Amino acid sequence: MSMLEMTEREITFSQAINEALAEEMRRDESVFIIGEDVAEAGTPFKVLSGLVEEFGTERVIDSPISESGFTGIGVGAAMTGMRPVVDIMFGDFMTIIMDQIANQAAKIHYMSGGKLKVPMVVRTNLGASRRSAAQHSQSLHVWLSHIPGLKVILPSTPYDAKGLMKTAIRDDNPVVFFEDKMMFQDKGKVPEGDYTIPFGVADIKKEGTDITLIGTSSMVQVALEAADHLAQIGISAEVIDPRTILPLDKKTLIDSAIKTSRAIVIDEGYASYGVTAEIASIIADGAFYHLETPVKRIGAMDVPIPFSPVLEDLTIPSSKMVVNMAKTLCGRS
Amino acid sequence: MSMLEMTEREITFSQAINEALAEEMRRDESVFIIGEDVAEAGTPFKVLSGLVEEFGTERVIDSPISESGFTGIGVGAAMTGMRPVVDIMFGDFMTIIMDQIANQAAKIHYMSGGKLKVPMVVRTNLGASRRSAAQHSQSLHVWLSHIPGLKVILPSTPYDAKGLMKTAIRDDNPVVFFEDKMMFQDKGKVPEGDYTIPFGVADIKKEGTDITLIGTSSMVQVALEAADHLAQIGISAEVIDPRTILPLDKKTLIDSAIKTSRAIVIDEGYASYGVTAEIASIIADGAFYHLETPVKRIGAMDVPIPFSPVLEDLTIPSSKMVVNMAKTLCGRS
Amino acid sequence: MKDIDPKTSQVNSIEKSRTEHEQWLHMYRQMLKIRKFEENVNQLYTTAKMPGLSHLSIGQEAVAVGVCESLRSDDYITSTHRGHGHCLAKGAKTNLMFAELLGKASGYCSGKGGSMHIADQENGNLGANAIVGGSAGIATGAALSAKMRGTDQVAVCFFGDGALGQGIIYEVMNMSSLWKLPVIYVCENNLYTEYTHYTETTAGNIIGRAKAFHVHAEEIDGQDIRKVFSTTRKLVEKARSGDGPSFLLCKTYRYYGHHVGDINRTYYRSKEEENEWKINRDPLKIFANWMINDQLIDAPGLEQIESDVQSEMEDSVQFALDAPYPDLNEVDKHVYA
Amino acid sequence: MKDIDPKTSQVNSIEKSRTEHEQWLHMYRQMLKIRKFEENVNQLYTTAKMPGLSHLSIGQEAVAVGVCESLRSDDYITSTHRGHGHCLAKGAKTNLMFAELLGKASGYCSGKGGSMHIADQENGNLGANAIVGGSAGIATGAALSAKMRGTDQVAVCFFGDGALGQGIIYEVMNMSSLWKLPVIYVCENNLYTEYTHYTETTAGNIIGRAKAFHVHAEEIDGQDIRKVFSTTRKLVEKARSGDGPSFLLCKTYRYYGHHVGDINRTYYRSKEEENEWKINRDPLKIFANWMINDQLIDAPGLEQIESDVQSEMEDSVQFALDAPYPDLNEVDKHVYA
Ligand SMILES: Cc1ncc(C[n+]2csc(CCOP(=O)(O)OP(=O)(O)O)c2C)c(N)n1
Ligand SMILES: Cc1ncc(C[n+]2csc(CCOP(=O)(O)OP(=O)(O)O)c2C)c(N)n1
Ligand SMILES: [Mg+2]
Ligand SMILES: [Mg+2]
Repeated sequence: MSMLEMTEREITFSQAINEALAEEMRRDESVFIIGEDVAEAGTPFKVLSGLVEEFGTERVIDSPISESGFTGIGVGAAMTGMRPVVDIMFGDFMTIIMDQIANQAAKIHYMSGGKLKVPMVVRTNLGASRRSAAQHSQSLHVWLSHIPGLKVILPSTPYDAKGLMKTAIRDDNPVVFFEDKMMFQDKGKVPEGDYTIPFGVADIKKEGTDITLIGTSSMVQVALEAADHLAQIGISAEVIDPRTILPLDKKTLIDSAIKTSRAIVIDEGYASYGVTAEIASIIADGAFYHLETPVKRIGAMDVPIPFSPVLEDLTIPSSKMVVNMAKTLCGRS
Repeated sequence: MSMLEMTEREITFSQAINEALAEEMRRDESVFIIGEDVAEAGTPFKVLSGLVEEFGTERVIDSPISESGFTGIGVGAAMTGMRPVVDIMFGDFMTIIMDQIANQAAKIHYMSGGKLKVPMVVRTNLGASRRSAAQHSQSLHVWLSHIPGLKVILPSTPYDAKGLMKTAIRDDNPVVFFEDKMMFQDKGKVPEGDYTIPFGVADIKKEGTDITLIGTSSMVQVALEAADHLAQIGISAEVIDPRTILPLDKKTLIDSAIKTSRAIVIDEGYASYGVTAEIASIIADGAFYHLETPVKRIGAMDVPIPFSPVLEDLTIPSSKMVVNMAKTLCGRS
Repeated sequence: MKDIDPKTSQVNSIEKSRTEHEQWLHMYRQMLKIRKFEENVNQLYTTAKMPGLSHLSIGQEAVAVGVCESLRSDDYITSTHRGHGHCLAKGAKTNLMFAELLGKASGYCSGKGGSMHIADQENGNLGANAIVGGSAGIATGAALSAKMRGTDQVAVCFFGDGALGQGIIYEVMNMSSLWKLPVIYVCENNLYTEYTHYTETTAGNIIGRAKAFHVHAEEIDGQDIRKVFSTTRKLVEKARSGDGPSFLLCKTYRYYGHHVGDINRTYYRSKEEENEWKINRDPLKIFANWMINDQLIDAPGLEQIESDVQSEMEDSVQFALDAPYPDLNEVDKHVYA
Repeated sequence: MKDIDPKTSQVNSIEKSRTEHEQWLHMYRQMLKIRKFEENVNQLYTTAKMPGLSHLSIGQEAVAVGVCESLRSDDYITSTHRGHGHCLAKGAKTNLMFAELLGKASGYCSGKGGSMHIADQENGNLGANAIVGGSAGIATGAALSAKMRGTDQVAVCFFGDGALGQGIIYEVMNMSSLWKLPVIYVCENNLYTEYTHYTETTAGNIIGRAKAFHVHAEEIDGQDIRKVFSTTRKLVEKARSGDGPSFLLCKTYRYYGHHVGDINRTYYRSKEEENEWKINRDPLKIFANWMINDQLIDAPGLEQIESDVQSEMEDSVQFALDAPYPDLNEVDKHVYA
């Protein structure tokens, strides 16, 4: 994190991603972007604005609405010398590209005995609360995390977003990069120029001693808010962001739980069979002899995400839920 | 299980499925089958042999190789008065139908505020060890289990297969039914005629006191074999088969772990972010104050499944692995 | 509608009958309702009274109404993210539609679906869909179901030019052709897929794609309701009589942005182009002019319809604004049937 | 091959030159190698020496060889579950292929891929694929890559008639047409998709499907290697010169079952049909007869090739049988690059 101190510049999450892509595209001719409305429109969230002006329509390619087809094209291009960044407009459309990503991209290196490789990034998003209803609000990252051969990245700050995106593009494997739709306007300090963040290294966003809060993506913010509240009542929470869930930095998570003896895992995917299950069971195993209380999980409610705001809000993990659960675990309720 | 005592007839797992389908198709005109080579060929595993002869090509429909398309057709037919059984030749092709199953079938009832429903069964398979390599050997059932609105069924015996299939067909929701490819020739007692098995009710396949072994699908057999070995060295293992993992009978699992104070979860999906994570974390939480040792998980090795027999065998959970782990947990290694 | 002899598939032969006269007026009213409905939706959005976004079909009214008026109420449709017009044209009530768009309990889906998932089972609307091409299988399956159940229902699948990019469209056209299913694929080519002109994403010949699967295909002016209506009636007849699927390509235009928030559009299309369609190819104007020329209605008659529709919309909006949100315990109901 | 003037796209014009003569002989040898290779695969299966199943392409040799001989070794192909022929024709060695099929460490993929995933990067074979239609995107992406990198490489996507059911084929044809990518879609219509005749699963007109996307399309007799070779050369030329994709439909037949275990086939096709193809439309016979008639070779010459190939196969099989299995610690290598 020493870079952080070197800069005072604040930019948005969205700008951080844009900058990472621009710098990588300048550095390496083989990097290109393909997806729907990525060029002049710069995607619906405008994250890619300006890239087509610099790199042209040859390297920022507007595709038809053919996610399966152009993800496959990404795989083939990656196998033959290019480094595609495949843009999938909503994470909910993972459903459409699962074959190309899980049966093709993830397995080609292994199936070929190491001869072929697929250096490709799939850039997509997750997160609810935009009143976009059941097919545009899901966080399906656990599906990808289940597939050996893939890497799955969940940045939670502009700084991490830039560094992790650069690492993703330079990685020789298929990487799925999930950005939270609600974080695009979040601001943070981001150095100009080049830096990378290694995969598989969790970041302790806040140190603490009484309980470990593990959050992913925008749930890091939820965990930090909860930690603030908890601090006010004398509970010292440690907040950890795994940053990448495949590979997962198990050691940092377990060590923290051993230190604090309590843990809550918060992720915006559905609770059942979700990311929280893996992380909780790793901690429950690795810190078994040090835990005072069971490891608890908070995920999205197991319902198709409802449109109505009053209902949708109930389905998303909140800092209040985290605070209440932490208080219970710490015997304060 | 009283039915079991009423019959001496033994049939194969494959025949049990066939019989369930035939009986349901006789009972209810709205039940039909659609899939690749389901009619005259009776599928590559011959599970559906004879059905087209009885029910005709109008109700046992050979489709083009268009899994996404004909799963969608199943959804539409289910919404409008039919009860399709959609046959997906290999569970690995879940990749291709995820949108129709997870974004459409699973959500339609909820999104319509309960007005529309999708009474559809997706019949498919899981399991490795057929030397079929990375794209024909996966056990991807956890993906479906993560999606609210679906039900996910994993029968482990011919008896369960027949009863659960009948329940699946009569259920008003989309149900994904996974059969292990290696179990089709397994024999067991199966009553003639009608019976159903409720979803969400685990079956204690063997009682025991020292350790709980939870197995799914063909891993139940692995667990039972391990239990036999363990019995020989004086360790009494309880073997539980959840039979359906969505809904999941949490209480039976937790109660058993409370009783035995130790648990191992065995499932043939990939270990990471797999079914074992959910079940282990539920037990680690629910039985927290009763566990002597951490809950352990055994899944497929996190690698694309290799073709070479010497390698493939290493990736699949075996009774030997279970025995060794159980001995360690029971302080006997 | 039911009064019209179903064997008469040409508009000309039924023109000027009393029933027909009423039907034309009804169709005009329906088109106007769509327009006014969506103007109100836009208003609700800009005044921050509607949650989320929504996609307006203003400019495309003739397709929705021309197609749905060719159907019986027990025929099926599947719709898209741009689905208010289809829903309304298939018989839905505007008050319950507004309620759904505002996430209210009395909405068509109890507020759980919203604009992109509005469904109206009673009138055969199997639902809008937020996955481009996502309903192609559903419509085809409804047609298979109708055939298996031995009814003579027909299913219509609405989709945009963008959905031509989704492979599932071709998969299901192949099957509906093989099995002669009563389904009509209605492609509304409004020239854009979000912010990209369809010619940049669509190679070759659109109706040729359907024809290659031996799906009967026609291309028409989607701004002329008479053309849409007469062509669809013919295709519906064909489907109903067991003669298999068809593909209807309607050239049309959306006047507003891709969604209500898409205000600055000049980077992907010109004001001139927008004005050309609004001024010279407006489906309501074209229809009204024809009716006036043919003396089916006069100017005061049109004004009367306009004011009727206007007040229906005001009432409907008010109904929706006043309606309560769902009970919070609704949140985990209806996950399973 | 390299000696032949690439601008000469018609076989006739190059017939009878010395180089060409050698090439025909080479092509015959390649076809025979495929046949003998697969006869041995079948033998290895029936004697329980090969793990799993495998799909034989015997009967389809002219397509694999005719297409691959039109390519440079740095051109790409993607292949299918029935891919031994493509692999061999693109330049792979039979001993390393057998080793892969037996799961041995010296196989092309260190035994990790097996028959359905065999790949040979050095010769541009990006791999067989066990997902029907699964490589359509990969081939198209390789073509995009060639174009972006400014090479004049071409990519060929082999697939069966069954893959016409997969929507991704249409998605990528649309894109390759829009972007004029150097890719050739070679559809081997061997009349069956597993156990179902293609007419039961394929509506309309196959090459019409490609043409609708403005992809140049031709249909030929896949049993006549001269036809396959001359047509492919023309299409490769077209692709290489920047003139975009094509679709080549080859009518052919597999003599054996869908896979080696598919012995009783009469419920889906007749012995008469099989014999008709084997006797009257065998690609090796047709080729040999033509060469003999045109005095490119005589009977002893053919026998010589046969015995050469035979002994190569024996050596190769023996090599594979003798080869060691992978080290057990290979199992979790190569998950990540
Ligand atoms: C599978 C999928 N991909 C992308 C999107 C995002 N998206 C929503 S509408 C749209 C454009 C659709 O264009 P078209 O089909 O022409 O319909 P129109 O909006 O013009 O009515 C896109 C890309 C989506 N909803 N689903
Ligand atoms: C997506 C997918 N669906 C089904 C299968 C099972 N399967 C393997 S080969 C095959 C038939 C393929 O037919 P075709 O494409 O004509 O090739 P052929 O076997 O005739 O060479 C099927 C259905 C598969 N491998 N992938
Ligand atoms: Mg459009
Ligand atoms: Mg075939």
